[in-house]
Amino acid sequence: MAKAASNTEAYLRMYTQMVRIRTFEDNANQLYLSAKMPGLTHMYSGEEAVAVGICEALTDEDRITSTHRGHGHCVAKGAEFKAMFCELLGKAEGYCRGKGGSMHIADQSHGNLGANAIVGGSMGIATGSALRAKLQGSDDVTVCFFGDGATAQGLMYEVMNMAALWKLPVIYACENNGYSEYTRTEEIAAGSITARAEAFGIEAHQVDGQDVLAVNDLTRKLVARARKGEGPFFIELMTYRYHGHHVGDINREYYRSKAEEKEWKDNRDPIIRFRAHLVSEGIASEEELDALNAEIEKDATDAVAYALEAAYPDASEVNMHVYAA
Amino acid sequence: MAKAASNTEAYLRMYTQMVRIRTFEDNANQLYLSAKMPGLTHMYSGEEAVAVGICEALTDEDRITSTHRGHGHCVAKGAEFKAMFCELLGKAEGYCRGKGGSMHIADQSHGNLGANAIVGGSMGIATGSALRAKLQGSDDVTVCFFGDGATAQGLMYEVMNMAALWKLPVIYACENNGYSEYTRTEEIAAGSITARAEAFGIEAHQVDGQDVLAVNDLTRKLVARARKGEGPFFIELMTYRYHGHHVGDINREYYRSKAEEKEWKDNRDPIIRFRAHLVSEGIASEEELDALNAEIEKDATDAVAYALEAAYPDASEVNMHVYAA
Amino acid sequence: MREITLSQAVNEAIAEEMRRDPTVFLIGEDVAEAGTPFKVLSGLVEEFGTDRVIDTPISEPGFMGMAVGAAMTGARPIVDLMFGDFIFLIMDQLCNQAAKTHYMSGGKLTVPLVLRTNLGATRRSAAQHSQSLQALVAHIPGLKVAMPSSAYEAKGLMKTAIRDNNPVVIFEDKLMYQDKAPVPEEEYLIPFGQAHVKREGRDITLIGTSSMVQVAEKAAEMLALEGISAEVIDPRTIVPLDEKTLIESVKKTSRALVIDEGHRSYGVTAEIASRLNEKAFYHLDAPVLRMGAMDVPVPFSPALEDLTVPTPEQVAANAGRLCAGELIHAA
Amino acid sequence: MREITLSQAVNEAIAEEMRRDPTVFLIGEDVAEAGTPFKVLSGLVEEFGTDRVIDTPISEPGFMGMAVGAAMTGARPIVDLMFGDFIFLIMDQLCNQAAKTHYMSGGKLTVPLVLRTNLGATRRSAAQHSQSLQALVAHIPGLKVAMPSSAYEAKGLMKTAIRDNNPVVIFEDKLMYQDKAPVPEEEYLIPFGQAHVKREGRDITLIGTSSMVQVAEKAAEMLALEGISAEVIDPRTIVPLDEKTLIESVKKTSRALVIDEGHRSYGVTAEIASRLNEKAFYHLDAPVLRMGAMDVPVPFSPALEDLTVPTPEQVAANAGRLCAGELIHAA
Ligand SMILES: Cc1ncc(C[n+]2csc(CCOP(=O)(O)OP(=O)(O)O)c2C)c(N)n1
Ligand SMILES: Cc1ncc(C[n+]2csc(CCOP(=O)(O)OP(=O)(O)O)c2C)c(N)n1
Ligand SMILES: [Mg+2]
Ligand SMILES: [Mg+2]
Repeated sequence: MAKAASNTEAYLRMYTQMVRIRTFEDNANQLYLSAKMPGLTHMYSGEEAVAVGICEALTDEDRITSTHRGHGHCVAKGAEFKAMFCELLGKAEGYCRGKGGSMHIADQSHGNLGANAIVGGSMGIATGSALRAKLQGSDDVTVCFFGDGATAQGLMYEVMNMAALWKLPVIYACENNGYSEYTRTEEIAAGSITARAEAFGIEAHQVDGQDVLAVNDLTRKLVARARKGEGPFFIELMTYRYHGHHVGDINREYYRSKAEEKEWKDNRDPIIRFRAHLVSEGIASEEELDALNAEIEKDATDAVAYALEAAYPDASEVNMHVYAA
Repeated sequence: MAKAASNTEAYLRMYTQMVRIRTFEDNANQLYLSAKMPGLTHMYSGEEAVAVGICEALTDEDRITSTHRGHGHCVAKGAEFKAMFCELLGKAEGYCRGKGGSMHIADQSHGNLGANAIVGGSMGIATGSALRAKLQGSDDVTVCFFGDGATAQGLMYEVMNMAALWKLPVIYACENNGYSEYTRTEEIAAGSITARAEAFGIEAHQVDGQDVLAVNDLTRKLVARARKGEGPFFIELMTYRYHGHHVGDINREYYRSKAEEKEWKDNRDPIIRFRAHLVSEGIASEEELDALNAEIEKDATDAVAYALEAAYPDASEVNMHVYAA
Repeated sequence: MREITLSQAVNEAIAEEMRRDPTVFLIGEDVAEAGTPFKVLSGLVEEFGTDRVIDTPISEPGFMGMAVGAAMTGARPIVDLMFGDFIFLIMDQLCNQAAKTHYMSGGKLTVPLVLRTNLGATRRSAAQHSQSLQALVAHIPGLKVAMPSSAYEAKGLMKTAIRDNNPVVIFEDKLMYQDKAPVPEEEYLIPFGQAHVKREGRDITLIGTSSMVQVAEKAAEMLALEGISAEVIDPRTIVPLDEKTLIESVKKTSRALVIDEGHRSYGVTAEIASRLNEKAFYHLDAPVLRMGAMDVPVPFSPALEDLTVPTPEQVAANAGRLCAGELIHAA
Repeated sequence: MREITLSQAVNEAIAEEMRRDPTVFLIGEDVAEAGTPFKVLSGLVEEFGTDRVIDTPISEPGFMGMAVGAAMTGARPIVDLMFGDFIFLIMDQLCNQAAKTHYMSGGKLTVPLVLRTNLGATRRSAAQHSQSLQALVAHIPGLKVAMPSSAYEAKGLMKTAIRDNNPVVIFEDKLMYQDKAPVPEEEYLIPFGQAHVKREGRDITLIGTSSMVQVAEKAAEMLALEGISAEVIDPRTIVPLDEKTLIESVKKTSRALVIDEGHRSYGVTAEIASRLNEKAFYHLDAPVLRMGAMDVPVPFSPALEDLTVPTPEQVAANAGRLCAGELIHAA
């Protein structure tokens, strides 16, 4: 069971998805730097193994809730570049017709219930999706992504309590990237994050968030158990964001050193590590992977070009969708 | 140190205060039953050792925050019957000029920052009082009273986190009386309540809330340590409310049995237990204690009579105190 | 026609809709065996079981958020919020999440949920259990807001709310739970955005919401004795608001008094009065007056609390002065 | 006179008051070293230390509640709420606790605190980071609400707020942080409840709040070119509201247009318009019109977002039509 994904196809898909996220973010950042992006956006680069390791353990029926740093989750759950870039640029062909933007991107077709600009704001939504699954006897699982900073929101403890009491099929995935905005996690989180979940009787795990296989193995096991009614579960994924808090956070040495960033990028990069594994295990050659990368790069370039040319929503859409029919 | 209160005077004061609470509540209930009380009120009877054991470890400089079930805290922190009954009857001589009533009674002169009708609503206030103490270099301690039901409010985890991070002189006192309204604690609290505090790095204790000496001993130790900057602390006090959730909750066998109530009243009553201890230790005779009880009873009867005759606030007060000058 | 209480009406509406649609469920504190402190939901857990009548811990933001997630994924939750005052606790989930999801997703996600809660003072419950906070939610696009004024409206609006594909907030008057009114045995729904002319009149239009409809009706009776013919209108939903009916009435009577139990300033009456002023200005013989709860936290003392809410006497007095052409400013 | 930005003005006001009164402290997310994401508080931690400029976890209800407790026991906290939209998270602590404590305690406890936050759309921040929620807090008795329209007001109102013995909510326009205005070197305070006539005029009164004051001023310039003389008034605080100045102006001009960046329905403009209608009715030549943000969640797309907020052109057009005697209904 735990080995179900250890085959060439699954591994290559995980590699592909990680590279797709990195490539998406590089292009999004470029759009910002060239002043083509409305507003600000939060880069997921560095954290790819978390979203991919988890989402590859899910089906389209399974739901996720995402965060302000949500492009990675969106790609990992199956979204296409074109509709994503259109959304980031506020175009009508975006996943949300340009109305949501980066911080609210949702992709219902793949079970992504949406990014959220309220830190912790989706914890209730994810738990409620799991409650619905239980009530309706459906065996889908919901994963709630959130950051270390979001553990300071009281809502999390309220919904963990109910999830535990009612054995809901939800997995709380805490992406601990060491910072919330410009503050180190130690300064904002007392005690132990996993112990907090355990205190509610929730089985909690800590895992290396830069190791896509470790993340995926653990998640597949927990998802299978959650489907059988053994949930909820909690995972703390130790990871790192390469960029600033958002694309505009350039001079950040006052809160974290260049040396620290270099250490993570050089020695713990999830893509470099997994690529080395694929090559050393003979699953793919350097050339094959380069070709894959190039294909993804082209896909992104095309999508960006398409999105830049795409139309904005018509003015008449401004007061459409306030209420559902 | 832990023995500082183990003298006749302190013991008799604790006994007196417990009897005063019980007597206050009996009279308040009587006012309700005779239709002289506006609205509903929540009886503290059965939980006296909690409020008294804790408040006897505090000075007037120390602050408490109280709950909807707040008469016990109010009496224990030093309030007078007259102004309390006046408040419960909405009279101008009440602690809050009749504007607060039972659920908002406050007694600033003794450091009672007030009852609160929002379950968990005072957790921030208590923690903020402790923050103020720390910032101003004052050595007072704040005790936050709340019920087992209130542990479901996310606010608690938010403020415990900050209290732990900043080592604030606050003691969280969870009065676990087995029920929140008409629901048993097991049905609404997953895992362990003390473990939740511990997960934030907060030292937590569970204590028999029907044993006033145990409560007082523990609290005195923790208060002394909190004054030295070793806080925060968490105490779970196992206790029981004798009445319904509020005075109107009469037929309650659908959620708890008469046998269970009888068991607590007959075998675990904090006043009966402590009285037996006082007599067996030779601290007071039955006669002396009876005399004390009678005095308290008279005090209450007088206060009720006074309050019933007292004047309502003048109509002109209705829009006074909306804003402070 | 049989008469039932407002409490029974709500109970019936929910039971009928739960029978009709298996995706409807109830969630809140002490909703199951206890049937809420007001006993409005008594009996439902016996029929529908604890899977569909769910007792929660005291975690209002938590279960409100969960309702949003359940609604987004195919269920129709009815959230029971024990006191309207607790709406402050769930504003983020209600206003940042539920209200905006359909729009932010470009119309792809829907959040069909009902938040039922209450309003109303003079119950000696003091400042944190007596507020009438409808103005706050009415200000947030994406929410609909219903304010039933009797058992009849309570049933019909609740059924419509449950079938609506948007988040709907229903405020019941907690003082009215035991009040009876004729309610048909047959099924009926009351469409949103359709005001009800409770009483026809010529001289002045009294527009009341929820608890204030009764107050307006009593005032109209008093005014009739003085020879003043008052029209009484209940908007029934304040979002959407049936402007048309209100405006037509005011064009006919030339005078209006709007009454709502929320605080007067920055409250519901301001919006209604403003729309009447904007759209019936040239028909008005006098300024549109507003009455609401005093701008004070609700005091506990009975001697003070009763002063804070408009009474039929005060409404009649103000209406009388308006009709007499006195330029008055209702306090 | 020297010119400084609104951001610097707020910073100066807080620094001056922190020097003057050791019980004043700042609390919020990333207020210390980062000086907030908008950099408004830069430098304060260097002067006052981390004891008085306190970085919190992302726990808005928590630190808001703590500010209430600190205020009740002798401190004067300034709470920094990063985006006005997060006010939904702290409504309970703000409205059920801070606002009511003085009243509920019969005047014995006071809660002197300042909540500084912001408003304003068109920053491409989408529906949860763009709201202007002043109407909600203005409805709650016990709170005061200030809405500075320039660096000058931002400084003077902030200093008054810090010295006030009540909870005060200040909404800064986040689009205006870099806008400069003349600000005296000498100390000054701006009293609450005192509107400012920014521009005198005869034909129509334009009442704008915060961001909409500039919009009204620009509209007034456009109107001047058409020969219409517009008076522009900034109420500066909406609670307390300087009715007198507004009413006097309207009695003079006979026409008014009220503009606020909150959603139009059940918003701030409804209250102001209602009071003008009530108290200046017989002086009005036309209905008081209102303009606000559209009643839609703020869309992300620039193509849509810019449509949601009133512009000087729209204000001028509506004012022009009002003056021309056209019966219009501003959307
Ligand atoms: C309720 C709320 N408070 C504050 C913010 C501002 N904010 C946006 S992201 C962020 C930090 C979040 O940190 P974390 O949860 O660790 O996620 P990360 O950005 O590290 O992925 C903050 C404070 C917000 N969006 N919502
Ligand atoms: C926020 C909020 N939710 C619900 C209520 C209604 N309510 C009042 S007391 C109570 C139960 C509280 O239980 P607990 O904290 O255990 O205190 P106890 O009554 O047992 O002393 C509830 C649900 C409330 N007052 N405030
Ligand atoms: Mg983080
Ligand atoms: Mg309890």
